[in-house]
Amino acid sequence: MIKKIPLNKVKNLLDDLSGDYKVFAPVKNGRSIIFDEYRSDKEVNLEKFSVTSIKEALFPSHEAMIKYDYKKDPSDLSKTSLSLKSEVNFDKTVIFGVHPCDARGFFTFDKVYAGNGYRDVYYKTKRDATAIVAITCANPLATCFCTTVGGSPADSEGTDVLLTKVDEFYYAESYSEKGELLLKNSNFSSPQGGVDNEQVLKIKEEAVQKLDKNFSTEGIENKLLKIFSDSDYWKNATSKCLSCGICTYVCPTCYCFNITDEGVMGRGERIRSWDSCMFPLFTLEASGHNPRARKFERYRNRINHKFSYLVIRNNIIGCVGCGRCIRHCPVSLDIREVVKGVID
Amino acid sequence: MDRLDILKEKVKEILPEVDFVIGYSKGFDILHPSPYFVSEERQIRNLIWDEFCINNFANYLPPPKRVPNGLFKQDEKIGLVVKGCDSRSIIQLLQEEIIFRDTFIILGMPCEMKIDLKKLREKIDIDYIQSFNVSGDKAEVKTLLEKKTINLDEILYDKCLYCKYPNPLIYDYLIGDKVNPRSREGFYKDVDEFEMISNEEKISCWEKEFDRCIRCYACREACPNCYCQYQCIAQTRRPHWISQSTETIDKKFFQMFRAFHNAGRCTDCGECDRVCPVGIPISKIMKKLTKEVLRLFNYEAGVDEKLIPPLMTYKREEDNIG
Amino acid sequence: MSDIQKDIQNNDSNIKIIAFLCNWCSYGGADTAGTSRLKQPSEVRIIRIPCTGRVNPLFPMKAFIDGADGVLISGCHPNDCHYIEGNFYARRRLEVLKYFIDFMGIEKERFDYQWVSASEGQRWQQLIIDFVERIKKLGPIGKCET
Amino acid sequence: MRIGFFICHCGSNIAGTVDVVQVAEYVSKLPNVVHSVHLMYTCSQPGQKEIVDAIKEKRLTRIVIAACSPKMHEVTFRRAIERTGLNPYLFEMANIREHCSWIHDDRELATQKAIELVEMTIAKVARHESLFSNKVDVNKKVLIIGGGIAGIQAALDMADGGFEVVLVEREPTIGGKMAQLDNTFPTIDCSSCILTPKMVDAGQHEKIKLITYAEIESVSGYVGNFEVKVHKKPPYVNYEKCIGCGICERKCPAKAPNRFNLGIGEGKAIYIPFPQAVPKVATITKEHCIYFKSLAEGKLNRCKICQKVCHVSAVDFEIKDEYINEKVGAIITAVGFDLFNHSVYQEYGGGRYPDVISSLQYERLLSASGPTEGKIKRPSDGKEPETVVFISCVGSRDDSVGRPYCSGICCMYMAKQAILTKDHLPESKTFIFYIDIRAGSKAYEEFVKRAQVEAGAQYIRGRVAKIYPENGGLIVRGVDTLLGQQVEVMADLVVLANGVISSRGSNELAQKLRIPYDQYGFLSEGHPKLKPVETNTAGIFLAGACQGPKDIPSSVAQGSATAGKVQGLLSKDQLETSPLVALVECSRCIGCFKCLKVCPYNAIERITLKDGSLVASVIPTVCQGCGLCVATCPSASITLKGFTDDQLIAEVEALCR
Repeated sequence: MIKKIPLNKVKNLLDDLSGDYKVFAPVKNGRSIIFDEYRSDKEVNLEKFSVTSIKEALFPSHEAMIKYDYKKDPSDLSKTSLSLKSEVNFDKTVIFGVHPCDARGFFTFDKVYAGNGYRDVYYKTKRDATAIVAITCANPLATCFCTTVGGSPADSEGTDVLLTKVDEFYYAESYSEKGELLLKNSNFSSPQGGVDNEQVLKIKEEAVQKLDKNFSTEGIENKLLKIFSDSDYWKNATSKCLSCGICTYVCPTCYCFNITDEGVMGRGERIRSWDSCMFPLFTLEASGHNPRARKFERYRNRINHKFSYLVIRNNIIGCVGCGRCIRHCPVSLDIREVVKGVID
Repeated sequence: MDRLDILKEKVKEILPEVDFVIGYSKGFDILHPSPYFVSEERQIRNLIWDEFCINNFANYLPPPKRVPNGLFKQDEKIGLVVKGCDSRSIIQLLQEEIIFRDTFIILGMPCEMKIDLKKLREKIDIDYIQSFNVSGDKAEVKTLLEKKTINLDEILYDKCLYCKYPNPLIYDYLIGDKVNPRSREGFYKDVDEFEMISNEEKISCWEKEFDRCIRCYACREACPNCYCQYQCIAQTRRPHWISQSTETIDKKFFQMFRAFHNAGRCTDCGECDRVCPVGIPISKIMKKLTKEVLRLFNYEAGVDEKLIPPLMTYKREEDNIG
Repeated sequence: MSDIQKDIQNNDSNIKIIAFLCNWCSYGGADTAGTSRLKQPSEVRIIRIPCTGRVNPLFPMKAFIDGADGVLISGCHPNDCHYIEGNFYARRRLEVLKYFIDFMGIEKERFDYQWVSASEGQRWQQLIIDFVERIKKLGPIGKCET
Repeated sequence: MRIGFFICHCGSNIAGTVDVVQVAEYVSKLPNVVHSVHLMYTCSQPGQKEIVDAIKEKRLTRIVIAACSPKMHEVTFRRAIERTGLNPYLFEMANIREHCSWIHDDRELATQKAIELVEMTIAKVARHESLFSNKVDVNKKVLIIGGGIAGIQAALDMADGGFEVVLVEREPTIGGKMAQLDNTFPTIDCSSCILTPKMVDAGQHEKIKLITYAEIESVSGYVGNFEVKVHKKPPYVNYEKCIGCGICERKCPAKAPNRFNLGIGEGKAIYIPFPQAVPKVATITKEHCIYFKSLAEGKLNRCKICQKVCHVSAVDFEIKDEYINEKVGAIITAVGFDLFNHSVYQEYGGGRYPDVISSLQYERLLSASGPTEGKIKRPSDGKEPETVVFISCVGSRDDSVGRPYCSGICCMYMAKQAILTKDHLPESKTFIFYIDIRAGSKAYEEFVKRAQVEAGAQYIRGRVAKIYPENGGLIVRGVDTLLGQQVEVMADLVVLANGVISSRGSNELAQKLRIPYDQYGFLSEGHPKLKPVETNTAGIFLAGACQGPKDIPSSVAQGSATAGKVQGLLSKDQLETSPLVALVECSRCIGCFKCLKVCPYNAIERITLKDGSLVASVIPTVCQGCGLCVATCPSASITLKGFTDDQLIAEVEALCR
């Protein structure tokens, strides 16, 4: 199905949708644009690149897995019963205005949390209830490299609706039933009288042209394994890294988490919160031993995880080329340079 | 000879003495120079020096006593490019005996100014930057989409606009001529103004700011004074100071105690603020503390190596505590 | 009815105040007030600590974050510290803290530190009456909710 | 974890205000609590037995007792718990009496507060760990500060018990105020006759090291191991050589006020305080000495007559300040008192009338070894007075001069002085203006009667409004409140009963010793009833009037009492140190050593771990448990046992829940 919507009706659309769905969109927060739950008093910005990725919608920075409560048996004080409550979120959700690379990010999550092996109920439930509306990325940034890792700025894979901006309209193409349902909203009109499929195609092609292929991912998983023990390479490549968690937290595919119990006096929550393999605590063992105590080991793991382990195990590159980790890195550490160095 | 050429020559001169020298090289665009570790002579030509070279390399100085993070080996000797503001961080760390003077060589860079990308972004869409040229007190900025002339004073870091110490206070070699300091008058203007607003406004302001914090700890990792590394109480489970949740209140509490750990130690280098991916004005919090420390103890951190940080000492009769 | 009794009776608010008291002076001062049956409003909860120097400024911060409406720290008078100089360090830290929390949206009036010796039961009583009144005027602490 | 909770009724002290049944009921629902009961008196024998039995029967591993202040009975309960074999530190008290039931009237609010205080304590106790003491060697020497009767008594008792004593006295001689007295109440026995033998004993005892004309410079260390620096002021006479012959004093041309006689009569720049002084040595007062005065003025007058006449070459103008370091295991503070300075009383002449004198000056007039050789001569003209008026409560029981307390001894010494006046001058008349007569001790009331009946002292109840000179005498105008009329007495001599105040410099000393003092400057005992001679600082004790006004019998009793306490302390070879000390978790220490820099006791050292990293470590026997290092450590790598971060956080969280 193909429809169109004038730019000035997008807000109406979002207000409509937020009646039926939980809507996530890139909203302005302070000076930054982040993905957050949409409310009509929030300013949506579909032009810029958001700092955070949309993974927050399906993989919140923290979520309660269970609520626990210890209760005493009044007849025998030494007996205690434990009540556990687990709430899984079934809210119908629309993620609106993502870049195609972000939408692809969930493929990695799907493999890990909703694949053939383990099924993570918290993620999977939300994923199934979610529709994604992406926007063709007409002006990629200097840090973008989606085409290098198999994506495209006009990629429709993983989206339910793809919007492409042409003059004062977004042209909307649906790619699934969920998408078609969304396009039934009255703010969309049928494309007659001005639809120019050619024009949309041209915009998409131009966007692709704007991006260089930085390196070839052919056989990269084995190249990485081969260079694994070349500590000097990794040390040199990562000496400026600060071990902060920005790259992993803004990354649309990083899915690691930490589990902690947060409670007072026998009552509380078991939460999971984002964790970052860049933190030394990430692999610290109870004995005090840390297999990845040094930052080059941690960074090496991050690269290997994305470009080797996931490829070997799940046949997917765990990087969508959104470039956030480069853009927001405090020391402008460039993942492309590091991977290129491996290939060379 | 311009400062960069002198620097390159000096790096070449000291390179045999050290394992490497930390300077700046080009990053993914002209606005984002990146720390550059020079260990071979051929790398020297990649060094750059411009109004975007901002990182505080004091952060890379090794804590030689305990190195769980394994940044450097204890026996490594390094050289590093140090601006006036960065030199205060080094003095602070020396004062705390966290680093030792004989393990590094300071190439002191007198510094005219640095451009605050957050301010620049308000003026022009820097995602598509093409060129940036300074002439006099203005800058010609060109992006893919537009071209603008911007007054430099509008886009400098606050710390540069009121820079009292543009020349390093401690160095082994001074690279080029010293530059004139600016007046400190007005440095605390934003803090003063914030103090005047109502408490409700303060609460709602911080609530909005910390709402978007992603708890990535970049502020901490970029801070030269935050050297607790993985013992930071933000993540330790015992003592359980703080929940691992990303509720706004927890994120605010984290920043409050990180700030307070820096009371009397912070040199207003602004790295925490700069690195924050979601633009939380952390330096305003830090400036509040430096302002109070100045008022109460007449003390500026990182200026005199011989002094004791004010919260590590006391007077029987305090001058400004009644 | 005396003013003190009136203050105590007017006690319907839901204010929570946490006081950290040094074991050697102020905790004893509060004991002295109790032994002398010096009536006080009931909002204050006392946590015993060895010395005001033990007070990591994070404790009052944490108390406010957790929802305390007021925090009071009290120890030996300057020069009288049981541990020589703990209260001198505390004085500096807590003074900075007072202005800092105000900046972060916790009115500085919600926080106080005072010196009360073990013999100053009456002083303790008056301090509590005044502090509780002050906090009641401010009302419950402004919550920072997401 | 199995927590047992016991709440105390304390008769009606707690249960009268707090619903203890409701608290016990509530607490039984808290996590880990397996036993929750209320008891009438937890501290009593049956109460303790119930606790002990419950620990055994219910296999309790943590104990919380909600009762009085832990300062009252923490030790009692620890001992009881220890008897069961449970570690005594797995225990915590909730103070619901002093901090709750006694200060509130509203039962509901007090009960709610008690519940919260108990919850807080339960949260804390759950994070307790078993703690064990360390042992530290004891230095078996005692320092006694102050050589008055209390100090002398303590010194002799200690020395007789076989312990080494260092006795430090600020004046050139020991003896204190008692040495200045003529006779003592209520027996009218000669003060010096009973004191000087003790002074001589103290001076000659082989176990007592006497350091006079010296003050305490600094004190460090802790019970069992104090290090004291004594500042010996230069007397310009070598005390070792001086034989106390007194020829220097006789020949000295420089007149000076007589200090021992409180300015009555003349003294010399070089002087021996009094004939029975111990040590009997001469001392030069620099400010009156002709040589030193001329030296200060830049002139050259080499008087030095004393040096020339001294047979033993003891006079030495080159003596400098000397600092003596002593290591002791305990310290007894017996620094005595001073008299209230009556010059603030303008109505009594503000010190302007020579014949209005202080009681202690009068003692010197009465004393056979005083300036008048025991003849009562009034200072203005040396005439024997016919009418002597005594005024009580000068600087006592008077809020207007900040002295609301009773000095305790004045009523008695006024009676004594009235009796002695009659003895010396049988024709004289004495009047005593008083507020109340306080004579509450053995044979005291009878003694006052004796003054009234035998000595004919006329007691007038009322305050004196004004004293003014007239016709060479003094008119004392006051009111007799019993008769309700004005009275005027023409007096030849007025003696003021100056109140007792804390000894000058005693507060500075208290700061050095880290012991508290009250608002009047008297040093504070550990507990007004149960620890009258201990202080809150382990190893430091109080004797005599430095703790509050006291007469001689009480001061002597306290001197002996401290000696008993200290002997008990020093009879052990090793002391158990408190386990409530700091501990560095070395695997977490980041090696910033901020802790080391702030530690007041130098209790933190640097140690090297196996991996070569340098970290901080606490010396547990030196640590006093103040927790300053814990609050300073940025990475929370130091814990203070018994007051860990986790425990305090748990308390805060429990309260804020």
